[in-house]
Amino acid sequence: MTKPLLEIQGLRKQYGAVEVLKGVDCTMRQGEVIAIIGSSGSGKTTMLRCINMLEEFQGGRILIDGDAIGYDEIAGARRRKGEKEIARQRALTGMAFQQFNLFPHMSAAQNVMLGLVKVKKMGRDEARALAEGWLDRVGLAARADHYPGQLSGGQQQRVAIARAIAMNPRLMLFDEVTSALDPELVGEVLQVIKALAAEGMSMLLVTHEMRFAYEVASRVIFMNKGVIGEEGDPKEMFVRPQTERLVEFLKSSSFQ
Amino acid sequence: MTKPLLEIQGLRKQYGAVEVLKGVDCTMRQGEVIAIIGSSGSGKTTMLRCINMLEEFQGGRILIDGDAIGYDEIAGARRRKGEKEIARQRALTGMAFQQFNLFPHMSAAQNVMLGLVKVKKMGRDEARALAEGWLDRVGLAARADHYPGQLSGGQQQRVAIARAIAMNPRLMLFDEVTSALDPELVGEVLQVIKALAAEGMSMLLVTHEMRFAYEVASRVIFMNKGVIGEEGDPKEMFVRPQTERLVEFLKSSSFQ
Amino acid sequence: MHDLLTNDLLMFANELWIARLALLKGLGVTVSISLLSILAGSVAGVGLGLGLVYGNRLLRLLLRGYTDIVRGTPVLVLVLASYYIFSTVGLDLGPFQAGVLALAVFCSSHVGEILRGALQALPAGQTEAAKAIGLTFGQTFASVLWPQALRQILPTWVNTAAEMVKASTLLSVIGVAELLLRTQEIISRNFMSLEFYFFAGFLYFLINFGIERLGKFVERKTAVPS
Amino acid sequence: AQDAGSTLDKVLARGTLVMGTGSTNAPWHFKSADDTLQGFDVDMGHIIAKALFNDPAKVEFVNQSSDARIPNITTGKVDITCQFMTVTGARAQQVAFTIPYYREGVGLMMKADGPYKDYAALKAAGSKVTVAVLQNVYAEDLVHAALPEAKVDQYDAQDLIYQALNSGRAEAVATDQSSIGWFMIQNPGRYVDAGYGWGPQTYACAVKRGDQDWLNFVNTALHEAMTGVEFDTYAKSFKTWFGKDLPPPQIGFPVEYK
Amino acid sequence: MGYTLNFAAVWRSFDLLLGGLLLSLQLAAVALVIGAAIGLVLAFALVGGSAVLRRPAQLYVTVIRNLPILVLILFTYFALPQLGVRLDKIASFVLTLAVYSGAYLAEVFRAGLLSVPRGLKEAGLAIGLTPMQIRTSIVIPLMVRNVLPSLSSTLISLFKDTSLAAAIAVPELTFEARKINVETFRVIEVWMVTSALYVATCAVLAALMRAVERRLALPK
Ligand SMILES: Nc1ncnc2c1ncn2[C@@H]1O[C@H](COP(=O)(O)OP(=O)(O)OP(=O)(O)O)[C@@H](O)[C@H]1O
Ligand SMILES: Nc1ncnc2c1ncn2[C@@H]1O[C@H](COP(=O)(O)OP(=O)(O)OP(=O)(O)O)[C@@H](O)[C@H]1O
Ligand SMILES: [Mg+2]
Ligand SMILES: [Mg+2]
Repeated sequence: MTKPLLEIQGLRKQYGAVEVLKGVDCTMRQGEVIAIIGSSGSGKTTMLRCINMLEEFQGGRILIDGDAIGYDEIAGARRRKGEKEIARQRALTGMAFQQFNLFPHMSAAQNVMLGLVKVKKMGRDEARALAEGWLDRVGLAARADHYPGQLSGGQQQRVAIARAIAMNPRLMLFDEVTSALDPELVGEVLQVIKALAAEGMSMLLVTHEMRFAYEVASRVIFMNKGVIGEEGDPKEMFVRPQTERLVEFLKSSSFQ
Repeated sequence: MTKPLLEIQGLRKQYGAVEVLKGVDCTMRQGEVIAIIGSSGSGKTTMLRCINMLEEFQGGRILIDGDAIGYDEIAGARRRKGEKEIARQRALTGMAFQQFNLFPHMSAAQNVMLGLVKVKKMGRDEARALAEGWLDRVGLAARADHYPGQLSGGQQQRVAIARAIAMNPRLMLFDEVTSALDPELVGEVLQVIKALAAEGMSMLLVTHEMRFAYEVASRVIFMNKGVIGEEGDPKEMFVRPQTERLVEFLKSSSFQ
Repeated sequence: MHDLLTNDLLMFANELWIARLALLKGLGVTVSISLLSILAGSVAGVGLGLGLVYGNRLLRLLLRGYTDIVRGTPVLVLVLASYYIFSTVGLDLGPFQAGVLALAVFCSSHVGEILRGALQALPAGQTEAAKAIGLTFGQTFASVLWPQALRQILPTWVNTAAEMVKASTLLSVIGVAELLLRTQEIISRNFMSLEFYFFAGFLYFLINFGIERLGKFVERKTAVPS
Repeated sequence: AQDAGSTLDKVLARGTLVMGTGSTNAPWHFKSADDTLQGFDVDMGHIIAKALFNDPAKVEFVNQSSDARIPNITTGKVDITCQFMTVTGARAQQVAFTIPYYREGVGLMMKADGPYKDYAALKAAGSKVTVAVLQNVYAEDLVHAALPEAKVDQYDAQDLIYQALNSGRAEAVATDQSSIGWFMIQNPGRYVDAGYGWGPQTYACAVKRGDQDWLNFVNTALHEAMTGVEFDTYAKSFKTWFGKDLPPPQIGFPVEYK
Repeated sequence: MGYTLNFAAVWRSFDLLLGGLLLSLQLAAVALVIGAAIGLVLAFALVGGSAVLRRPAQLYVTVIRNLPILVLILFTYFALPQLGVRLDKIASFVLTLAVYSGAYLAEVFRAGLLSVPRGLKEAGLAIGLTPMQIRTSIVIPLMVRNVLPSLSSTLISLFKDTSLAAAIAVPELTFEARKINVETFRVIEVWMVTSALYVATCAVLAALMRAVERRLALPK
């Protein structure tokens, strides 16, 4: 077996006194597409944000390609890595947010180029060409010079995905990327994600769209109160859930 | 036949050069519940706002209990009534808005009391008792002293309804009162409206919830491009729409 | 060296003691100028703000011109203008009255702008909801718009108040015996400029710091729970 | 002048004289430790009040900055201004000057322990010397008349030019000899006069133009203070503020017509 | 009441006033650029998490904003030399106005920083930008757009504060006006012309700021 792409070992995270992740273990291979489902507040977003070091975490380890994210362990003591090193590690993963978070003062192309120029130190022309290529891939070639304020929610989200993918991450993280969208715009975004999955991009996606998870994921993780409640093949899990919590959750969701 | 509660005759309204209402005629009896449906921009909100004189209108008449709203006609010339008189007439109708529009610096009870004290010149104690009664009716007895910022969207909307109803209006106007609410909060507000309908309150309600219109309305008006496209019994209309526009509209709506 | 320092301090303490009544009177005048001009300026400013938002075109244009001219003029110039220009038309204001008038005019233009901003920032839905339950415009303003605008303008209004205290120093130019002029009078007797200027600065700081604290307190008191 | 009446009649009817002066320049007009206005200008006010009402106390002082001296007369805020006002032709076109009551000259003052001991040393130092003066259009020329190469820094208050000297920003101050004299009396031993005076100028009170009655009255009052019945009052004041005894006016043929 | 306006004396010295205005503008430009840098650093300290930076920044803002600027001017000019720092008139006024405006601009910028959504900073982190890169590429450009309206009025009142440089004989507009007053005593006329110059300059400044605002407005 090859080295796993992502390894999470005993991940613990608390906000003040409240423990939100209570020891999460998970291993992911290159090319896998994992959907994370679970009720509100179960810790899905938090888990993604820890992988990207947008949140500090208090216990456990996260490894990407065997490389420990965020913290060094020296003689049993944890020390946060330097800002520069953390920035480099963040670029290993790409992240798409529920709220798009496009930079409103930059055109679509500039949004995509920013990381290429500042982090990858690419020349502006090269970066521009790459950005246009990616915008084309998400169906927005004609909108490269539009500003976020001039784009619909679905278009904005596709630019955000292009911005993340253009950095050539080892792993893409999607956090409910369609839930701020009007229903008629959801489809175009899911289409883009499906195409990426088909090309073998490794992805971790938090979603409330059960049908989408069912179709696109190679594995599903059900988060429940800060731990992984159940995981497995979607074809299996959605049809024959093993735990009572998952039965309940699937009942309340729109899948059935 | 008794005198109608509301009579609209040839109502015309334009914004600048754009005609938004192009001659609306409608008669409503005491105790009726009329649902207004129609696609976006068809003039539903505008019609409600004219009835409440939140908008000036350029042609036609609106009568409540035979009393002309907003304008006097003297020898063929229209003259806007005085502010005092218009304020009095506005109090004949109650209005609930999409965006609640609670006064953020007043508690729930104070929101309800304001009109009672200032318009109805009620004593504070009497007004407070009445307000608490109405808050109780919408299920918020325990929240009388909460401020809008401390209430959920559904709770705020129920306070807003209580505030309008407490004025004892002849007619209630509801403008998409649930469309700014999270799905799980919609039910509690519709519940309140249903109860009011059951008690015989006359109501005009603009809604996108077709199932709700179907269940609660005694009559449905389908607005189309500034005129009434079709009207009738919901049991009839939804099942056997007469015009092509309505067929199309119902197809795109979630009802079917 | 050390002795020299204590000696200087003793001399300053002595002069301060001699000057205590004059300073106290100056402080009193500064406080009364500030209070009067803030009060009058705020009342006028509220009217101005109302006119800027709800007035008809002509009134809005006039008030806009007034506001922009007043805000573009250094206060010193307003003070001098108020003192002299009225006497050329035969209205003889004393320096105190003329000074307070100038500061009040200055204050009104600021309060007017602040209030205009706050009123325009209120959602239109607030006015509509008030109209819908049958309130007249006056009632809507008094019960719905004003209380909300007031909370919003409070921090900026406190800043303006502190500005007025600082601007009151300019009345010394037309001979109002406020704190700065009193200080200068003392300095012209004992020539201890640094010491007395800084003492005056300290007093001004205390007044303004007090105003700032008071503002924070009122802000907390009137905060709406959320 | 019959219709409006002379200021003289108005003042007499009012029962007090309203005089404009400052409050921050010793020894001309400044506050005593017990906060009463005093100084040579102030005494001129008392002298005129005595002439008007036989009561030197019947004068009300209006505090005004130097800028305000002429406007306060032309706009009628004061009956008269006595505030070390230098007589010039330009000013005389706007207000009417009374007869003079003092002749001023400019002097130079330095720190006693400073690098320069007298006028000759200052002049020899050339452009190494910075001189602090009161703000004035003529200030630069005035200093250069005595010290042609010196640098000139202007300030808008008397205390500031002393401050400049003390803090080492200037090596000398150039200002009225009366002010230097007063300052040196107040701070014995710390400063020296360079021993050079120049730039004569005349101080007079000013009233509104076109009111001859009033001007005549004030002139008479001042004249009699300097040469006649009120001489003792004037001389006492002179001694207090300038430290010099005045010789009494010569008796006999009036000195004015010699 | 009998006072006739006569502007002849003012027009004779008009170029003096214009020279003063020019110096006022130069003083304001230099001081406000430095002040903006101070304000920016303070603003980041004020919104940042670390109390070690926040406390001193708060102290700075509170003390400076509550002192009359005249006192600060006198302090830099007269007291600093006694402590061994000797600046000439113009430099010490520019320094004072920079320090003073730093406190005001810090507050303006702080509000602007708070209005930049956190999600945008996180999006920057997520593509691997360092915190400093996020500040320069994302936070500051957005903050500047947010603060432009209030920045405009702050800059105008700071510009008017250059009139206080007259106290230490910096020959800016007010100083020149007072100089002409001493010469001609045409006080009313001089102040009328001077205030017209100030009002016009402020109007031009405001118009410039509005142009910048339009220029930087985001396409919708
Ligand atoms: N900044 C924070 N401070 C304190 N608690 C927080 C914070 N962010 C999240 N939490 C809490 O952590 C828990 C997990 O939150 P998280 O956002 O990971 O849930 P989620 O599974 O993504 O839910 P959802 O489906 O609603 O997005 C919740 O109880 C939430 O209230
Ligand atoms: N203040 C206004 N100025 C100009 N046009 C307006 C204004 N308000 C509404 N309109 C226009 O009037 C038309 C009718 O608007 P109205 O809000 O009544 O539609 P509606 O049927 O309520 O639609 P929706 O379902 O979207 O609420 C629309 O074309 C709208 O763009
Ligand atoms: Mg989440
Ligand atoms: Mg509508």
